[in-house]
Amino acid sequence: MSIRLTEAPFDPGALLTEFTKGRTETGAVATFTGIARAEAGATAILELEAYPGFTEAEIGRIADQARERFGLHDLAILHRVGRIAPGEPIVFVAAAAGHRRAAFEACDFLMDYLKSRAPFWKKEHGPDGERWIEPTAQDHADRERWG
Amino acid sequence: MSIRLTEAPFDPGALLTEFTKGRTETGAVATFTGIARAEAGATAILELEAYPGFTEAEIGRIADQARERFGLHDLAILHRVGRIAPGEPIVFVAAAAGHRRAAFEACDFLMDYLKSRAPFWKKEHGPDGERWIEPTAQDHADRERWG
Amino acid sequence: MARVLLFGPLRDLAGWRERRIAAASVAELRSVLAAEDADLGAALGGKGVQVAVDQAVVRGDVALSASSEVAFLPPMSGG
Amino acid sequence: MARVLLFGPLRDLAGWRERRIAAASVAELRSVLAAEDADLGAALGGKGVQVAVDQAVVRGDVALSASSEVAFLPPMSGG
Repeated sequence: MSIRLTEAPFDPGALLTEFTKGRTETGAVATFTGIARAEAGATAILELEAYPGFTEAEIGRIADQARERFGLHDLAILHRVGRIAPGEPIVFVAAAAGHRRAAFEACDFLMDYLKSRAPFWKKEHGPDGERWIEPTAQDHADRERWG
Repeated sequence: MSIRLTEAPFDPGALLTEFTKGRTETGAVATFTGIARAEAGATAILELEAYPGFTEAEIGRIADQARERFGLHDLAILHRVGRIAPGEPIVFVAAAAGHRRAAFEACDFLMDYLKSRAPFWKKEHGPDGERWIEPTAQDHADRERWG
Repeated sequence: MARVLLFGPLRDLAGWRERRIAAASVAELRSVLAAEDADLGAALGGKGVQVAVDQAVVRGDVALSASSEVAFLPPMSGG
Repeated sequence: MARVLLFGPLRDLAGWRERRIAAASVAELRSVLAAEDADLGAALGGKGVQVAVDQAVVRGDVALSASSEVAFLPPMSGG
């Protein structure tokens, strides 16, 4: 299991290559990549702040829940912090399981947590200045699906 | 939109790198990679047969449905044919959408179709000889979730 | 001479994958194949076996030309 | 001297991210900060602001040592 933060841009494909290598009993790997949207020019730069150590540990607790709940063989999470330009990946989640339903649901579950509850603070720098973002009502509703 | 069959082993990561490149308005990319399982030694080799031309066209019809139904920005499907060894990827599906729920559901939908209805014929070569495989009851039930 | 293709278990049963066979219709083609190999003839009419002419699935009888491609598709396994 | 960390909007409000401040408890630390900057003091007690001591979330008052790390965590944005 790998949970990491990075200040540098990353290639989700390189992570998937690494994650799938040598798996002879896994059957199913699902991934999710979140990409910073330009919102047709409205968002110039996204700034993500984490609390190093604390943030990885909190994500790790949810990752342990996901492993248990979905019977995962493995999972990997990489999250950007710092200043992120439109088109750059923000987050990559991969889940390996015996069957595809578990792998899909684990990614979905982890993303719902990451989008609404993970210890990040997010600021948008746009043409009208900067503003701190909070999770949307939809983000909260998504997370509540999992009980 | 890309729908291809290949007789050669492939790296799902390389496909994801290509698929995510230059997407400034997409937001969400979900993928699924299906990997041949060794089944603890019971399956030595999987052999997948397609009807070239017909198979891609049939998958394309479902891919068009998925684009419409989930409002996808793009999708890619690569499917192995021929002899596949344990640990080798069989299928890669990627869906790009504005938001993560649509991307996840599109991959899930496409995989349910590919596992139960796509024009492939599948044979397992194991220690006790070879046998043709049909979709499981679970595969059919999975597909029926989508109406 | 239509180009005839067999897939999956039908190919194993027949012992061939592709042949050229003279037939003016799918029905005539079925008769020719059944006369040669009764087991194959029965299998081609089996449950869930579809026929595609020029890569489009057809039902019932269809006329064939010399350049037709006829494929017998047993129940699909999925990928 | 506890190490005090502010995150997200709290950092922008205070104009600093990290300082060393002498305080024997979280309650005393809150008083020190409120005495310096009433707006910050109010924000630290705002809805949804959590406190972590040595990277574990705590509720109510907690004693601090010279090596404690105290973080004020405003409502999280998610990633």
